[in-house]
Amino acid sequence: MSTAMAVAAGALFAAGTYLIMQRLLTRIVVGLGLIAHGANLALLGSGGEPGAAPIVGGSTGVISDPLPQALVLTAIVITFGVTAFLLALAYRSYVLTDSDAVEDDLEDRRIAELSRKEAA
Amino acid sequence: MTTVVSLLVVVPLAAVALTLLWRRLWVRRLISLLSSATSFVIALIVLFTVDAGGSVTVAVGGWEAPLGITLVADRFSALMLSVSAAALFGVLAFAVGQRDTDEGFPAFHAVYQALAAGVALAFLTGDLFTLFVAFEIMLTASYVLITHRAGAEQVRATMTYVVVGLVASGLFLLGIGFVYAATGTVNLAELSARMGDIDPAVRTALGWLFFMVFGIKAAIFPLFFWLPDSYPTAVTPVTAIFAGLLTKVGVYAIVRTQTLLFPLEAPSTPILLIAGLTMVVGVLGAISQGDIKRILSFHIVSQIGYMIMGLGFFTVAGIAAAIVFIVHQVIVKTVMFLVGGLVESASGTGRLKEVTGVLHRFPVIALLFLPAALSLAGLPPFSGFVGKLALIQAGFDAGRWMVVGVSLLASLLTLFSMTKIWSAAFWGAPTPNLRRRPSSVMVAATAGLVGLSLLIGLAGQPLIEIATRAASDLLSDSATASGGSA
Amino acid sequence: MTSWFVFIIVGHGLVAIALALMGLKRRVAVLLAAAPLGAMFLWAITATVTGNVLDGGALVAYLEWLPALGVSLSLRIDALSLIFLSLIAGVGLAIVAFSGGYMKKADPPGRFLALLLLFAAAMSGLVAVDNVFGLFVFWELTTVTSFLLIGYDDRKGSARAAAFQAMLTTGLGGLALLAGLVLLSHAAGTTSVAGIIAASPTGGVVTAALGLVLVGVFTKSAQFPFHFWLPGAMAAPTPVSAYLHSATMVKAGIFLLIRLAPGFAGDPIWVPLVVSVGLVTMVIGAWRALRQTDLKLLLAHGTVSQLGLMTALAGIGSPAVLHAAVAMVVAHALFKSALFLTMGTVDSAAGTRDLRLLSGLGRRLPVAAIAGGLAAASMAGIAPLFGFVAKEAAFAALIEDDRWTAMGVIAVASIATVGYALRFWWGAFGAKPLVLESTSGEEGSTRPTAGLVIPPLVLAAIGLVFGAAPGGVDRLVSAAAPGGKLVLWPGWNLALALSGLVLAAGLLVHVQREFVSRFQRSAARWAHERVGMPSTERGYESAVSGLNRFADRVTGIVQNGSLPIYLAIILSVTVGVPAGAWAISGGGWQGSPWAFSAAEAVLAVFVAVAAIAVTRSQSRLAAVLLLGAVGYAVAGLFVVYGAPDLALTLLLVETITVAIFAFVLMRLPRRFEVRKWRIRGWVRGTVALGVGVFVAAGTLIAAAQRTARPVSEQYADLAPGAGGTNVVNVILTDFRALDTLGEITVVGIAALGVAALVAGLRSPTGGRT
Amino acid sequence: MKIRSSHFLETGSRTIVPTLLVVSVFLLVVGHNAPGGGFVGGLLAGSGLLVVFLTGGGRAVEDLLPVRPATLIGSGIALAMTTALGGLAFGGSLLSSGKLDIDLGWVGKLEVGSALIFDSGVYLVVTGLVATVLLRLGDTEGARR
Repeated sequence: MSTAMAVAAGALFAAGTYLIMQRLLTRIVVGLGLIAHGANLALLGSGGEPGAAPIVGGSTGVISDPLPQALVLTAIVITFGVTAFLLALAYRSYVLTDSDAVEDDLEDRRIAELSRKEAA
Repeated sequence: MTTVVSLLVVVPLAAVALTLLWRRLWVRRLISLLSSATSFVIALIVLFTVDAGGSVTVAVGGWEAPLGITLVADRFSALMLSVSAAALFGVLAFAVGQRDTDEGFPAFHAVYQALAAGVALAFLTGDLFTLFVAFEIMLTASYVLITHRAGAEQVRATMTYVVVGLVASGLFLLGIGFVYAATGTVNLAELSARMGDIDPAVRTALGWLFFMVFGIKAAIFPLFFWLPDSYPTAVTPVTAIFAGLLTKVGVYAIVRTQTLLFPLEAPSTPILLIAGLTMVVGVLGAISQGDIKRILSFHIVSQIGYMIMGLGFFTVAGIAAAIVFIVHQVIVKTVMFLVGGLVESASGTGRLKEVTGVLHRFPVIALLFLPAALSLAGLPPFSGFVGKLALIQAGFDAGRWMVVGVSLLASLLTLFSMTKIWSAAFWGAPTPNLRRRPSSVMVAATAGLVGLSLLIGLAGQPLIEIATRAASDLLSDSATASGGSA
Repeated sequence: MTSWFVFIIVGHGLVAIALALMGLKRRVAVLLAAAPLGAMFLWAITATVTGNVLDGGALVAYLEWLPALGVSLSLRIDALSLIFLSLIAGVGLAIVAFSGGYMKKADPPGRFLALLLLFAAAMSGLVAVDNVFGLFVFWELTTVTSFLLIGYDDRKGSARAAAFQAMLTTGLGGLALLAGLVLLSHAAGTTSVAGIIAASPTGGVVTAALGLVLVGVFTKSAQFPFHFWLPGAMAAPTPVSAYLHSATMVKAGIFLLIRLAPGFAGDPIWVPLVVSVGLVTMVIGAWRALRQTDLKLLLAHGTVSQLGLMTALAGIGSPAVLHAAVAMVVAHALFKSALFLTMGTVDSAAGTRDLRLLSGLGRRLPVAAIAGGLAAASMAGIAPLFGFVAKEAAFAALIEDDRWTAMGVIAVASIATVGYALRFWWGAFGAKPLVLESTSGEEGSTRPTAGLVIPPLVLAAIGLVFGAAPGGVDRLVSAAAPGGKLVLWPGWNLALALSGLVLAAGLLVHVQREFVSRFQRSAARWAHERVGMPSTERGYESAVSGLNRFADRVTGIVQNGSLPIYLAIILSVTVGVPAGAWAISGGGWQGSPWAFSAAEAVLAVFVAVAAIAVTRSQSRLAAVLLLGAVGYAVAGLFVVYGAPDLALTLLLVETITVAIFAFVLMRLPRRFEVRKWRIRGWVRGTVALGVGVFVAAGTLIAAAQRTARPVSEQYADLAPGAGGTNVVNVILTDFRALDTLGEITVVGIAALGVAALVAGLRSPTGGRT
Repeated sequence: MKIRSSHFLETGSRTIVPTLLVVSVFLLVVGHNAPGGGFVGGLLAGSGLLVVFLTGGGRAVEDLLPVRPATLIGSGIALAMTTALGGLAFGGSLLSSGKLDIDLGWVGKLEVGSALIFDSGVYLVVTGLVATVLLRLGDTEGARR
């Protein structure tokens, strides 16, 4: 794993987590997309030093570790499906509430208010 | 036997495909019910075979580990498979009885069977990455189920659920990356052997990372907030199966990875601390709520603490107790939500202030609620008592009195909360909103699961024995792991 | 013999089920319910007569349940068990007979009688079982049945509240008991009750265990400071009060005390705690009983007081005193159930049980008056009733043991007992000049049915028989607790003198009731105003409301409902804990290469910069396009890492994702709404930075650990054999095809989800989709 | 939604779409030996659908698809399952691979590994996802199912 790769993965995670810690679902989806990229880079990098494409007889020299590649491929496609789902969710939210914001849980707010009143 | 074990994953997946290809609702129902019933029977066969003859390993595709993926049916996984199959079947029957669950949702059965497949795969897999895939199947199915017919409020709630779920998945993937980077394998058995070679500090950190990642799914303190906000919004069968199964899959993953990959020598104070806080904060949350499903959702959290406590002792007795407790919870939690659903479907509301006198109008619902509620509170002779007693004894054996005391306190508060529901909703003059008689299929499905819980309570000995054997398997696996040979 | 016992217990359950499910006629239901109780009564008599129980033996049977946890239902029925069994079955018969006449016509008796029978079964099990956990099981079953019975008139809020209170209080005790029993059995190395007593272990753990067990005992037997639930439980129908809350269930605690006393009375905590609690309870109960105007509450406080007496006696624990305690249990069960039932007769005849409104009922209800009179006399300790015999035995034993303090307190409290016994009879039946004679009850019935008057009369009469000829009972009592002798005429001695004194003083208390009640009122005022004496009832209430408030507080803070905060906590914990664990365990750091190639470095920097740029973008479209750019750059890194399949896949995925995004964005406002964050920016920034550092450092540290060769090295050699040369593809379709199968399931399900989410929505532009 | 017929796009799509579909199948078939496979193939086919959608709207996509997207997904999973079950049925273990040689006369011999069948399943499911998304999210006015 090279430092460059690690920093890229870290930056993706940092930006992703920064984006998801707020209310707009479209932004959250973008953030989750960044996190997924970050995880994929970390996983790919876990294979060690890069080499040639792992195709037998394709090229000479050391090939890259093919296992992380297969895992990443699986992860990419899963992320793709789930992202599509999330976008549909954002769309539904927008149609129903005119916003794609994730509001606070009403019941939780009620209890928090209650306890604040009791404390006062 | 390997074929039979494989069927546990194959049957529900085949049902996914078939229910999508057939358009008639009754055919879909039939396929779905058949699939779940078959899974239950197979799971029992596997359980008995494995308990008698030791674990069965399937090299999928004929590729031996660590090259290929293995499915491992040992006592722990077989037990979990059996009990979850029972819950899945019961809830499916309830859903079919409720009619409106699948009538307005063409893909319900496909998604439900996918959930079943994901759960089965999670229990069976001997491969860390396949565990990730299994979680994804299970979670994606759960995302779809929970958003079904979501109104504005539910969409909000589901967003919390989905986003937290995806964050957990991202972190899980990251953890797999770390593990592969450090060891060069994702096969659990191979990992167990290689874990001994890496720096203990890194190993500890990885252990905690996985504990927390699965802890999000298992809803431990302080990672559980998403659960009570999202579960209650779904339709009853969906909430019930989530409550019964999903968090327990998280606990399963915690127990499996902690024993196999990150074994401890002594009881873990941090884990017990988490357990205690989970129990107490969860049950306090339940006390503050006024809606049956929300109350029950907080109890899910609280009860997870008991399971984590059993793990935290890190003794055969402790882990065996945790396993017994998980089995009990899968059934009882499912039942509680189904009963809550019966109240809701009879009255149109689950708010304690808006419904009273269920006992007089629909005594059968009361009769189903009572044993389940008492079981949840750990009262004898119900299944919860067996689990609780096993945990308490294990705790005293391990010399961890403090957390045992906390667990007793939490179970008193659970009793408080259950009594509150009973005296508010079941007693009193019946409210006029108690109009709709629940269908007999719904009642029968609930009753079947209640019966299972009673059975665990009254004939718990075999369960405890299997759980004890399972626990000593888990700990001896970890012993070989620390010894460095697979 | 014991197998018959088991059959009868099971019979209780079966009959209960039948009663609950079949809508039987009142008479049939009563007869059916009486059957198992009668059988149990006969069994108890037979077992006493035929076995060696009277010689201190026991009937033993081994019944397994959960041997792995040391839980069994093994039976060990000795004389003490038989005494309790006879009481449970015998009083139970009277109660069932009474219930038939007492319960309102509109109320089908099935459910009520079923609950009574379940209770009787649980209680019988409790006294017969010889396993601490078995004992606990039955103990809790009595709690649950008691809860359901107290709340039987559940349409009344007061009944619900009282049931709740009783459940919570005894539930608390039950858990303490469980913990105590686990500790005791650990200390003794056995879960058999008899075995534990025989081993009678000592030490700090045992003392703690006993403390816990005693909490259970005190809650169950309504001892100070848990005594408040018992008067509350009077919300239950009268037969329940008579049966559970005076004759049997509340004595479960006393039973356990008498059981344990021979083994543990020597423990440092035992005598001081049990005796003082018992005496305090006795005094408080007596004091309150004297103040009541409701006959039922009078009896309830009287019960509290008497339970205190029995507790104190069991606490002293010497053989003679224990012997007296057992006799007291029998006497109390007989007279108190008779009193309750009499009170029930009065209540149903007059429509009230307020002694200020009752007058002259003695003439209208002569049989009830006789029954009540006998029972009250027994309670007051008047010869030749059994209450006198038992009390004499207690006085004599206390004097013999030099327990003068206890003796004094008991004597004073007994004066009050005499006072409230008289008050009860006078209140229920006496003619009061200033009160209109109670002529007719609510239903206008002039004469109560035989079912209402016979049962209390029988119970009271048995008290008379036992008192007149205590020899027979004494054989059983002495077998249960050898150490004394029950006699009607003890001869002239100090105990007798004391009894006489107590009676006289009690009579005075009754005659001077106006003065006493004035004194009590002013004392209460003084206690309330000057001392601010806390009341335990209020303690319970403030505990419950405090708990509710505390729960709201904690939940309000923890469960704040905000997704951003949840995520911030989840991320910090998930990342922070492992990082902290690594640091504490002294993890080290090794260097790693900056980059393997220039292309890699450039692309990595581009990815990082673009990622950060995404967070700054103010419009949705810009954010999405930047995300796409990041995706393409990542695909570039894939190429650098020798992963053409991945790169190809990612390129296509990114393209299609951007398109989908575009579809959705078309319908959303172009720019992000400005919303108030619940989290301050710097907190988000810090968490994000922390996560980023964790990921970057973690990947490097983990990679530095690698010593073993990856398992994947063989794939390249095996792939051609598996039919392909593209190793990644062979892995996906062959070596790890299961992952792929799972993955397409995910994709398929996600697609179904998209369809379900959009289906049935009215789109913002108007058309229905 | 649909981008109103830009002449360029429409004529372009008439040539591009068939090409994309052919290439996607090609990638699927060669995937075992060269970069490609079910995922890439499916995604490429999906891109083809995307182009169709952009030029012809949801209706055009529906006309192009022989079956509902759900059926596409169902049959994809079913196809992948057959290899899984095939392995079980022929005495091997779950998902064990096999080979089938088909003599196509003058065309030559086609070696159909079970892996190809499996990958075709993947192809169908991925295409199904893209189709669903296009029909549901992309075209809320035109989609009928």
